[in-house]
Amino acid sequence: MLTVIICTLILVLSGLLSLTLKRDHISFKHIIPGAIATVCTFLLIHIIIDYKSVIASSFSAFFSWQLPFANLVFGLDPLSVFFLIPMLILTVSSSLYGPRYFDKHPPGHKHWFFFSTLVAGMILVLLSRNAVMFIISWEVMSLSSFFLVISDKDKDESVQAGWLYFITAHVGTAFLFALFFLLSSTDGSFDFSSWTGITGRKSSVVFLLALAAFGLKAGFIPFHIWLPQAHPAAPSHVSALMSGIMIKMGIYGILRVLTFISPYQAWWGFLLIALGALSGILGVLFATGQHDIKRILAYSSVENIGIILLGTGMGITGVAYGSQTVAFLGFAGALLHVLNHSLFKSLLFLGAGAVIRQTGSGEVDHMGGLIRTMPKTALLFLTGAIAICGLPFFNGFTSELMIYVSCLYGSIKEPQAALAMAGLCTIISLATIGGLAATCFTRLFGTVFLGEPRYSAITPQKEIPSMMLWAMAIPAVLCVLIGMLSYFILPLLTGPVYALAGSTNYNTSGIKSIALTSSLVSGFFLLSGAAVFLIMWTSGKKKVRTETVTWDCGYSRPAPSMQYTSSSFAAPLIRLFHFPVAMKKHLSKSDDLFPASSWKFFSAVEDWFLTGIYTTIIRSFDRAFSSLRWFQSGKAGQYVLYIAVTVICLIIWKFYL
Amino acid sequence: MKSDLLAWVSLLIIVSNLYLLSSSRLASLIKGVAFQGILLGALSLLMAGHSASYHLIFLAILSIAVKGILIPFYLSKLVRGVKELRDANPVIGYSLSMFIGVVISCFAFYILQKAPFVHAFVSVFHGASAISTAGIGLFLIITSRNVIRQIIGFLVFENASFIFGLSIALYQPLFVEMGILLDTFAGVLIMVIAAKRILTVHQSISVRSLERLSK
Amino acid sequence: MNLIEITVVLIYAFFAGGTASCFRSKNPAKLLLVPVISSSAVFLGGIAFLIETRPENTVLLFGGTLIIDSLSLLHILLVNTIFLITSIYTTGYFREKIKCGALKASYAKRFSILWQTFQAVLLLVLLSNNIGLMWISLEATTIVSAFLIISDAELSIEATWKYLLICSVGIVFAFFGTMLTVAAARGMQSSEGVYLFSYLSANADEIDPRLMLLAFILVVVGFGTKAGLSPMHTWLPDAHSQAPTPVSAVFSGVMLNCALFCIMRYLPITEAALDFDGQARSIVLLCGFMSLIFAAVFIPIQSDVKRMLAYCSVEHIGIIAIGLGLGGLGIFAALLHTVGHSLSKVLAFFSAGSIADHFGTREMKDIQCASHKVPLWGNTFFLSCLVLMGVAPSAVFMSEFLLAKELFFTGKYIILAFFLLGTLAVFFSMLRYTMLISFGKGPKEQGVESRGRRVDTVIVITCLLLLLFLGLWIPAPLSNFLKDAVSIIEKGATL
Amino acid sequence: MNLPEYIISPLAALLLSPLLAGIINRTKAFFAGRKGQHLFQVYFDLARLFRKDYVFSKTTSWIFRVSPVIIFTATLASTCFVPFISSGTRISFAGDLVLMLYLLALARFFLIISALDTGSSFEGMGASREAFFSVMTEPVIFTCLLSIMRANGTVSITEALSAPMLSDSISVLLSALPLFFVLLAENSRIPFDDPNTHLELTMIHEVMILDNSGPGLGLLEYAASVKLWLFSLILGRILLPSTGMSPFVQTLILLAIMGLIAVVIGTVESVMARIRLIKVPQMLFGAGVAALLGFFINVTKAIPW
Repeated sequence: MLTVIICTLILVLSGLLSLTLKRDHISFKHIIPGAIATVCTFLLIHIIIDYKSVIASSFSAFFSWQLPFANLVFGLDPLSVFFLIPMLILTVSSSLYGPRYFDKHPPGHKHWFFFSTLVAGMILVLLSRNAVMFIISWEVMSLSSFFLVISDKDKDESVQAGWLYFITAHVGTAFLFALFFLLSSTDGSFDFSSWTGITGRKSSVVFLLALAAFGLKAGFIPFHIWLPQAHPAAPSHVSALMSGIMIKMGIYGILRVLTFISPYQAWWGFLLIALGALSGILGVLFATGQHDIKRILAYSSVENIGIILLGTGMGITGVAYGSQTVAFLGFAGALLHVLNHSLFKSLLFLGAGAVIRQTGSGEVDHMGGLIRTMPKTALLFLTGAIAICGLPFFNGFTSELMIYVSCLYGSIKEPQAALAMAGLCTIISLATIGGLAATCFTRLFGTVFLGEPRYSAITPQKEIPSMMLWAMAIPAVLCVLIGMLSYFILPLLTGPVYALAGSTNYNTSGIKSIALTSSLVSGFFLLSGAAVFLIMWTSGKKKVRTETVTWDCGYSRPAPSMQYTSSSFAAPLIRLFHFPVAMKKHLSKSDDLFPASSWKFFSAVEDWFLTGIYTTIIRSFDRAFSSLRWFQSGKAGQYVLYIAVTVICLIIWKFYL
Repeated sequence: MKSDLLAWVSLLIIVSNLYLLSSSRLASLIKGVAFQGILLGALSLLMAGHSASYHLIFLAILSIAVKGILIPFYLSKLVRGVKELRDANPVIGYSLSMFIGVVISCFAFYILQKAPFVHAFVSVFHGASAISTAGIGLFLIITSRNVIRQIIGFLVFENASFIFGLSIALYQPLFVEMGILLDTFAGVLIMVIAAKRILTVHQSISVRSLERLSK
Repeated sequence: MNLIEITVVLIYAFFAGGTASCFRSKNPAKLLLVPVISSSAVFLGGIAFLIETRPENTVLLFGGTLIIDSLSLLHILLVNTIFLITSIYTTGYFREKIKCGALKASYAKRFSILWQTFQAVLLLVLLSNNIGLMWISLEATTIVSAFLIISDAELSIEATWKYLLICSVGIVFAFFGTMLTVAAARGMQSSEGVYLFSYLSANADEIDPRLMLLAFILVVVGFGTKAGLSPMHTWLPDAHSQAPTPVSAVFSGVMLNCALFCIMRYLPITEAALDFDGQARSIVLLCGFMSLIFAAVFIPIQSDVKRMLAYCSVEHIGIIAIGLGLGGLGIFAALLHTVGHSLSKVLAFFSAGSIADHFGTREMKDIQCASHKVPLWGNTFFLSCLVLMGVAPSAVFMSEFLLAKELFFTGKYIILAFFLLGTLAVFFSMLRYTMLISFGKGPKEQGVESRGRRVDTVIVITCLLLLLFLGLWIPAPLSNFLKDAVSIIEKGATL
Repeated sequence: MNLPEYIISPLAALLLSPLLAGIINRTKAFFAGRKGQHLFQVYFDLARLFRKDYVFSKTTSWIFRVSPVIIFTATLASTCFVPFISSGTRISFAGDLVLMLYLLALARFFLIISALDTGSSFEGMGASREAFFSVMTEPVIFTCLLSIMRANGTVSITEALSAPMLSDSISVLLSALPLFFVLLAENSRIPFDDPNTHLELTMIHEVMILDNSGPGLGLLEYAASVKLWLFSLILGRILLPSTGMSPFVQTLILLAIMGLIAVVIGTVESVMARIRLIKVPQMLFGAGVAALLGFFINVTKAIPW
């Protein structure tokens, strides 16, 4: 425990050190990111080796924290360790990736300071066992990520994105206030340890407040608006960290609050399933309609948070209906998906960063054929893409499988119709999300890496530096390993799941057999695939291979710009779902009979949550506020009248009412 | 006898208030307020006789000197520099203002019967004159369209505080009393200086040129 | 004469000496140095108060005319600190003008003299135990500061006029309140000390409750006008936006607090006279609530950066008043908030003023990307505004959190909701403005146009670190000090 | 001869699946009044393809070369979970349904990206439509198979398909009919796609493999017929009468049913025209509603009202 705190301090110190250095100091390239990576690696090893002792440790302040109530209490339990592990992995990989990413545009010397405070803030969020401590760490996390978002000053939209992000973060903090006050209202203590046994209607209010407070960070629909703005604006390794683990802190918060309240109400589960289905399906649909590579990934994070919510919802419903299998598998799937999503999403963001670094653009429809100049990046990106689609033998599959099995148990084995319906809804949502995600990521990978370059101007000449490739290889290897050997990840899951499901007597042999069997099948699959490949290879040795152009159906001059673009690829789907994802088309015509310039067509999917709902609310507030301007009219006489009226009103209030 | 006189002076103060409300010329406004200053001096002299306190006499002299002579003198000097129409020109017309002034004064008598603070005053007339003066002073400020009338309104409002303070003056040490007086005098003087500045910069004493800072 | 009285005399001697020395000098740069010297001496004097008064906590001076207790000491230290750093800032603020000879010696002379007088009368407000003396000195601040606002600009005259008129009307109301307090205390057995706060608060149960309540209403409206409580705050945005930056800074950072301090003096007496039925508190609470709402409504439609900061002051004064109105932990929060708000608002005004001077405009839409062109002030502006918006970890956040907690635990859910909504609305628009000013669009290839002075950098970093530190940890001595001050406003407050 | 089921089922698929396509072709020929091709013509075609040389486009990368292997293997692997002779040892676990369907999704993923790898706009269009269809078919399959599993009270599709089937005809109809629609859509049959042409109007599956040649094309064709076999087998298993027969007889009946399904497919292809692309979602949505209805009936039966 003390090790963790000391390491956090070292992190902050190394960040502070970077503040004192000159902007282009050499140590930004190696020493400071290296130090962050080393500390996190050390911490990771410490946690993995000492897992048994780490998960039960707690730590009270060595000096009294002089606010009228707050105590400095730290603690680690299986739930927080489960979030700590991917966080450290991602920090290692993004701090290895960062220095070279900035080769062309060196960041301000504050970059690594905010990076380290972001990491330290996240560690402290996981460690804190006191509400005040938690809120402060939470704000440190939001604040430093906000500064990281706006740190890319070459982009004007980063200011806008940072603004939107920070607003939502702050609204979340306001909800956190209400949430923690309500939780502490029984005995006035802000220590987590005293928050037990909250029941009845109050627990429902607590749950809803937690959903709002943490949902704004987790970014499920309708709280997602900041994600697609902030992620493209931030530097890629920061997006990886933010999308990979920071938004999961919202999930952590919801799960943490769930451990305070019992018994679970079934409708919480239904609500989560509804929200999960909404953000899963809409998130991936929005992703499919986007053009910016990082915006696509951001919306896909919304989708994956939706999947996590579906799992959590099944877990809660399972507990509420007393079905341990459903509960255990639901929670386990949700948690595992947290880990998995953090791995493959950070991999994808790092890959997107590599593409942006080499091409200087994030516009998907301008790219194409990058696989030839950047083969290794392409392979790593493909790994992430397959994993995020939840396809077998990669890690995304294992977690989705657990949620599916939870639903199967719920809809088949349990007598309650409500549970069956919840399971069915979740299965249908997951299946739809799966199909849509496959569309989204074949589209992304196909447009960026395959085919011919669409604009030769931004075609990269070479592969990214090997350091960045190694940084991407860490999550990629873990994606494959977890996919193949999910059995070994199960011990990590049991602790938090027991805490969430509120019982420890669940028999884990069933889940173990699933993990084992799927490992076996994956081995079998690999073997047979290898066999087929071998046969093809040996038989193909004697064959003649001819290289020619792609079959062009008789058209003699196919140009790269005639390729199917990502927009055309998504068009049928977008047209089908035109209600939730409206496509806005902009056509700039020239009215001449013989137009001198070509017409320009541009289409984009607008997020009507942002442009419709939120903007309307803000506009109406603005109008209302503007209509009060007469109050400050500039007339001194009128101002004196206010004073007189105030006196009279106060006297009437106090003496005559 | 003395309380009778006190009541008469108080009544005269109320009448002077009404006069201020009705006067349309800046010059007559200044005259009115100078008259009121002298009335205040008389009031405090009467009070001095009432409770045999020497420093009330000092107060009376001071108030006659400053409120009756000094400030009106400066004000009329200021008015002489005004090029535009030297009219009071209030937001609310003179007759209606008069009517409202009468209502305020009646209300002051009424409220004194009801309110908890009646025993803070020497007499009902004394209290009513204070409240009515305060109300009418505020009314003058609120309805003014030019700076001079606002100053005069403030002066009237402050006269109310003087009348009010007289009843409590006995309980304060002298230096506090003097401080209060000097402070208010200084306040009004500074207002006059500021008004002069306004006149030189804007060439006008209308408050319309002072309404640009809004929202 | 004891040691503390000697210190008081010394402090005022320094003011007198400083003021006198100004009359002779003709060099603007030297003239501006005089306030720095005298305010550092006074700062040391404040520290001396702290050391000298510690064991007893409450000390009566000069036969009970003056008083020093934890509450006033807290404010005295704050005033001295703010004046010290503002005086130092002022020398840099006028530097450019002095360089090109635009600053007249007469102006510098007037400024220095009024500046020191202003601090002297403000300190007198805090020191006075006599309710009349307190009123006199607060009125004197209006008179003195009016000439600090005024310059040759047309708008500054308008602002001065409104400041003078509205604050004077307000202060007359406060005079009625003061007199009524004495009238209410007239029924006491001994009428010796009815004009002394120490006496009134010791014998508050003998005061006529209804008269005292009326007096308190007038006091709140009167001093509240000066403090910027809504709806009497109308002069505040004008004066703050038109005054020279150092003056705006002390207005916001000090003067408003001092006016509120007067209300803090009356509050416990009224409460005690009314048998602690909470009526007096509810008035303060209502005014604070109104201020918060008005600020939240008006900040979004501002275009002048200093005006925006002025409304932000209205918001924070409102928050402090809400804390006072809540009692208990709320008062603790209010005092902590006073400290946090003063420090951060002063920084915000410094940077806003310097940025506005650099860009030659106060219109926010014309100021872009200040953190590139004037790095020190651009970044300071953003950070101090973040603190003002209540972003953790900072002292302001901590006090707002405590306040919200107290609102929740006293069951004032509606006010809590409006409090959160109001601060969010302020956050919403202020963040947009500050981000555009500090990081907005602009030609980025241009390099740094102006670097700050080293001494300014030191001030900024010290203040920001202090704010950060207070947001994370309140050391035991400070906490006890604040608790002492709380117990003066509310005896036996439960913390 | 006691091979485990997970060997027999893929073997059967490998050996017999091209026959199904042959039956369909003969049926269509019958309706067209032609003599038609040989029943084993697909076998001959495949053998010819595997003997041919490779022609690759210069645009393509390793993705294009590797994809046929992955597609074929994944499709074949998914047949492990549907029992052919319901007596051998099986790999069955909770959620094998998901693995089976996601293996098919894996195949589809690689089919799409290999099509995009060619950079051809035709193949891009086919890929887009394939992805579009899969979004709508997957929920329907899940719902159909879920109601079968619910009726059998097991969470493993292998168990569910080898055990006695649905009891009442309504449930059978409500899961078989949507599944038949899905079969047509997933295997690019009329009315969703035309397996005989890659003309613009119908370009889905055939257009995606336009640039494949030789053994690669062979693998893809083979995978397509295995997939058709897989769906027919599932459908056949659902329709199989649940009387106590010997495994051998049961397998024979199963084969007969599958042959019948092939004939029905051929008949549908002969009597129907391809529907417009925008009508496809409506049709699949209808199938989904039917499947949901089947599930609801299953659920309500179990509830003690």
